[in-house]
Amino acid sequence: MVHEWALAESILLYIENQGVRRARRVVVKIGVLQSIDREILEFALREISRERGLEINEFTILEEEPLLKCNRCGFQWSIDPSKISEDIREAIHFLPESIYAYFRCPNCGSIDFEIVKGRGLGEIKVENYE
Amino acid sequence: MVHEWALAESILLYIENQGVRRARRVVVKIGVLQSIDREILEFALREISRERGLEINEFTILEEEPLLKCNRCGFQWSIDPSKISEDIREAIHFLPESIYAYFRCPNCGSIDFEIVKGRGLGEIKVENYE
Amino acid sequence: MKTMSRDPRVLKAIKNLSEIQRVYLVISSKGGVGKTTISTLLALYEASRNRMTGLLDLDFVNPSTHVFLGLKPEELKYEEEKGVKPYTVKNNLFYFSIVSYTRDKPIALRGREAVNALWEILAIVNWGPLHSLFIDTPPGIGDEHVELLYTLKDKTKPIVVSTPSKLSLNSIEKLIQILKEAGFREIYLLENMGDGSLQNYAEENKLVYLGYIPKSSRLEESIGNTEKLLELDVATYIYNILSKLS
Amino acid sequence: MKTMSRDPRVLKAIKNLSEIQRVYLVISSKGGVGKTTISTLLALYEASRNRMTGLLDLDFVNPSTHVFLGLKPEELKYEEEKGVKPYTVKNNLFYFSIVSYTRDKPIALRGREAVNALWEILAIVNWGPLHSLFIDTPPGIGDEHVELLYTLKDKTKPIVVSTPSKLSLNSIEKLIQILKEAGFREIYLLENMGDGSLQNYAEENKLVYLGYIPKSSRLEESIGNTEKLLELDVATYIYNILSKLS
Ligand SMILES: Nc1ncnc2c1ncn2[C@@H]1O[C@H](COP(=O)(O)OP(=O)(O)O)[C@@H](O)[C@H]1O
Ligand SMILES: Nc1ncnc2c1ncn2[C@@H]1O[C@H](COP(=O)(O)OP(=O)(O)O)[C@@H](O)[C@H]1O
Ligand SMILES: [Mg+2]
Ligand SMILES: [Mg+2]
Ligand SMILES: [Mg+2]
Ligand SMILES: [Mg+2]
Ligand code: NI
Ligand code: NI
Ligand SMILES: [Zn+2]
Ligand SMILES: [Zn+2]
Repeated sequence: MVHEWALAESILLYIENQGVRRARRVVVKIGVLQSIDREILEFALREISRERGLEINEFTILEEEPLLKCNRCGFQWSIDPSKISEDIREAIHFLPESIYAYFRCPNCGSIDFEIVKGRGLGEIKVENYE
Repeated sequence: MVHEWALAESILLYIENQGVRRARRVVVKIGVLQSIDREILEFALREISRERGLEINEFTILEEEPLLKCNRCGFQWSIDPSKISEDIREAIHFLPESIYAYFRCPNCGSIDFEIVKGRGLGEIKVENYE
Repeated sequence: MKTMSRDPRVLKAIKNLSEIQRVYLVISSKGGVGKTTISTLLALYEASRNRMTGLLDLDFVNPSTHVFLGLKPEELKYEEEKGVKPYTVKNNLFYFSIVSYTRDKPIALRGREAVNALWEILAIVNWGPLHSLFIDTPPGIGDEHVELLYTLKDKTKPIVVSTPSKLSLNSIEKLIQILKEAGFREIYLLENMGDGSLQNYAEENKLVYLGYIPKSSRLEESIGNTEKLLELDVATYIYNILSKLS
Repeated sequence: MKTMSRDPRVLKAIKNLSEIQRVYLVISSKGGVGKTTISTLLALYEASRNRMTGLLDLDFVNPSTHVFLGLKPEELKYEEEKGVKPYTVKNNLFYFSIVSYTRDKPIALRGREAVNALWEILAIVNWGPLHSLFIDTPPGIGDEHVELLYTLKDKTKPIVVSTPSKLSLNSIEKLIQILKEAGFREIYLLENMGDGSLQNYAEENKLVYLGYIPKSSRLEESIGNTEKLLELDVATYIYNILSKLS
């Protein structure tokens, strides 16, 4: 499961695109649904930063619990990826929208629900040097 | 332009569906984009209330200015329906999504913008008797 | 004080549709299988049997039933009467399409906007007491379909259109599963541009087989002319299907 | 402190696509005109000319290029290497479809979710330095199209597919206007199931006419078998189109 590199590169391209080349800290929110390996992600962030000549002192990776909401009955729930079969977990790891193939609203059975938060790559904050 | 009746009936069916048969006041937010005739709407609300045996002392219709936002360049703007040609105003009156046929982002020309607010029938508040 | 959030127009939409005896959703996840052709022809032929019939075009990005009926966007006008009344195409045939408002100019709707348009239309159009309403839908299974299927489950019957081709079958198999999951018990299958070869498929999948319409050699030249459309080479197949529907 | 909001994956997607010499968006607002057939055949034939070629299926609700290629969802596996590598179908032909993850189970995606899936895929799939990538797209002009057209305007060339039928022309006219407005200067037109009758139409509308592919009597039976697909009766038409593309 090493596509953490692709996400790390997305993050850094994005930061660079905003004109940032040095920062005290970069805080990245990652949804738990995607079962991102935080260590690999952090390693990739460091490696790619070095390659691209970015100076970032610290990366902080915050995890966000998944929150799903049914558009039909309003029911809200979460999914714990560590409790689902490996096949499906891996599909969701690469493509969180795969949940629509495997899950239904636990309350009313509908396919019409949405991922409110905790999907994957979320907010990115850059704390610059003062 | 008397489809205000259809919207009035929507509002009242909705209120009834929530179990309300009597109320001190019903406050309805209406987006200006749809050029709803407030007098006709209020008249229709009273008439249909009577027909359906609903007791509502007062209707308050609040207008909401249209706010559009470009998904491409982020530009935000408003449309004043009183300043557009009658044909197009009428199309938007019946179907606010008609704007996608006639308008573009004034900043970047894109078709990819959204109606953030002020589209048409909005929030409905029921103030019950204490 | 009470603040509410579900869309009020939905209830009005359901009330409007409740006046209609039969509402058919002509649907297929695959594009180009004939949804528009079928919904227009079924409406046209049903009206010719002296039944009050409606045709509603909900394919906003690609509305084309008006092309079939030979109607120019600018000639489509709806009378207003506590909402709008559909356009009378001919005796017994009532019609609504957004091209009257958009003038058939290009629009690209995000799903959220399409859903908004959907409820506005279903809330404001007063069909009156029709015998049948045929609803043409866009291809795919997107925002509009999900809204329609879940909200109008008890008010509509789905007519799934498919050709006998592998790609079409692979596609509608998934749609049918979604329909079953959503709670539709009676799902019609209409085989278009076929020869009856989907009858078995229908039975195996517990669908009500409506019959088939062969490829018509006169269809293309008849588009835009309702007289010609009513005298198609495949007319008997269409009447046959209508008799199974009623 | 800086907080940002645009999607970071877009930049990575653009970087990935920048390694590819030509990226073609096979597109049509009308369903069933042959987008899937054309994108698969162009990719297959281009690869057979010894060019590194990619095929990407972005029709999430109705993915069907794998059916054409005869691939079962469960046999599609992507190697991981700082992202995922596309599946090697055969010499020079690289492939990605979400069916490997969804197992081709039914899904109904809201527009917002489809866009999310789109950027995830474009960001994580490392195509490497291909000569051409053909992208199959869903019918209509919805969330996915708007995203792709505006964001990848400088990276992709649209191949609009149309049959000569009135309904198809009425539909793509609007798509073409949207493409022009979005800033595409070179728009290809490919006539499918035709006989060359759209050449004039292309010239009048300032489109680059790529030629036509006649109706093939052997296509249906060849679906799922790449050897047979490479020996279609319409092969010379396909090669002809490829030579105009390069
Ligand atoms: N039974 C038929 N015989 C001949 N042509 C048909 C038949 N059904 C549909 N067509 C043609 O096939 C094409 C696609 O049909 P259409 O109704 O637009 O499909 P959809 O609405 O599902 O996209 C059109 O050109 C139409 O005229
Ligand atoms: N040139 C052709 N000759 C014969 N059949 C074709 C040809 N092009 C497409 N088809 C058939 O037409 C149908 C629709 O094609 P498809 O590629 O699925 O269209 P789309 O992706 O635009 O919906 C399929 O059954 C396909 O096999
Ligand atoms: Mg259609
Ligand atoms: Mg969609
Ligand atoms: Mg396709
Ligand atoms: Mg859509
Ligand atoms: Ni991984
Ligand atoms: Ni009015
Ligand atoms: Zn639910
Ligand atoms: Zn803009």
